[in-house]
Amino acid sequence: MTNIDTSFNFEIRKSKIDAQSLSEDLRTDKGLGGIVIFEGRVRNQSEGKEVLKLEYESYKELAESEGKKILKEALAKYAQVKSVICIHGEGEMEPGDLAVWVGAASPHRDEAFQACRYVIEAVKHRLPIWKKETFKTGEAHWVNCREHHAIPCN
Amino acid sequence: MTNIDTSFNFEIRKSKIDAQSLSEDLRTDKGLGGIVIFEGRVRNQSEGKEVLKLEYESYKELAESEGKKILKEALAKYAQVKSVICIHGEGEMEPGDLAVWVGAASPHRDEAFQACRYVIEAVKHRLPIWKKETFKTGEAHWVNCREHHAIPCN
Amino acid sequence: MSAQAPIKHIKVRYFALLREERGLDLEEIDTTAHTLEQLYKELANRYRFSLEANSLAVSQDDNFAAWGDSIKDGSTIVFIPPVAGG
Amino acid sequence: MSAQAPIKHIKVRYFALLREERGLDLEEIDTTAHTLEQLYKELANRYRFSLEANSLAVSQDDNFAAWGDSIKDGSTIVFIPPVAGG
Repeated sequence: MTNIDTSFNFEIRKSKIDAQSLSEDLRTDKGLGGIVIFEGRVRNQSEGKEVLKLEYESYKELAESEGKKILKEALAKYAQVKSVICIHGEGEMEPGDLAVWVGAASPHRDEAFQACRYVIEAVKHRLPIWKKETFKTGEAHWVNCREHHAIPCN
Repeated sequence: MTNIDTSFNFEIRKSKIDAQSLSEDLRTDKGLGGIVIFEGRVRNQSEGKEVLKLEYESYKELAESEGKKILKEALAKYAQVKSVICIHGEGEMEPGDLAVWVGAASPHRDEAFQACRYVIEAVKHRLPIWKKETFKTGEAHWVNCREHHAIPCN
Repeated sequence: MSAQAPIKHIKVRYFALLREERGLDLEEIDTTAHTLEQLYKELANRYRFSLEANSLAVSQDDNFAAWGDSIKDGSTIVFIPPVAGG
Repeated sequence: MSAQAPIKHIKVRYFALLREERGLDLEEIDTTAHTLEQLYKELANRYRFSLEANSLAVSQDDNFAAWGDSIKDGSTIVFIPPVAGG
């Protein structure tokens, strides 16, 4: 990024994700009036059962390089968008905890909406990140591990 | 709303809009894992000129009843969305200030994105709110007052 | 001599450009206009408003109204310039 | 006697379900497998992995790779179970 007021950051983070400080990072360029944020939080139920906790595991090296690639794709596809940030959590989480945060800022709202959506869809489908869900019954399983498709390879 | 954990609020607010406390209001129901937020901030330029300030004026009674109607429409159209909040600022603002905040929360992300977008589009097109833009040159004008169409009547 | 049109006592509130052109934000007036459209034409002519009726919306008693609606005695009427929220 | 396949010394990292099924997250092995697919089949057979190759992706040296890619001596290989980020 050549403009020092814009933001570009993808990170897998073990510590708690601070939504407020991230949204402040997005707001530094006062030419960017349209800001769209997606927060993915751990739900208290899944498949009709009560969730006790989730554990996120990542292949951090590849997740971070692929994550940065996704953000670059979003900037290229939505040229008005100048700032884009995505932080994905790792480790143990409880219902209500922030698992993933995506923010996009653009002079106008349309491209900010589209870029934010593009990033979260790609993050969910392409990053080597897994989650193990433990229900209040004690039962635990790796989400999607058997049902879903492989990552599309480049 | 029958569920005490969900949020429903539309307001025209003269005081500063606190994005953080609003997003906390959206997060009270831990079944709602997908949260989408739109922030509309005053840009430092418009029509190629540097903006000094904006002044928002509203016909508050009608804006608030119409705003609540828009939120109800969003909840009806996107049935998974359980919490929706929109606060629109009023009075004098500088570049960077938060003019409008929209948040929608749903168990899954798709409807949260759609509901958030639905609300901001309707807010921009239907609410009796006006803004007067003052450029650094001293020149001032009511935005759109001559160029745009009337509110569609019910 | 034709029957006299009934006189209605109403309030008109002004916002944004119309407020500036009128120079006030509220006035009480007596009018013989039957519809909201007739009232706007009467006032636009008197105060030289720059906005055409077809670029405005209108409300009566805090509800959106149609230009052909009758004016109710005692009501509050607002002519709504093109909006620019957000 | 046919020519001996060259032995390559590699690292394999395991994540999520494969890590649990293997019981460790990293091992160094010698293999004569030529492609990544051959290597997975060899390991899946040895450790009774429950996931079929066609439900996995694969990487070599922290880049996504194709199943038919040759194994490079000294590289690090990861078999990537279906993902569930967000």
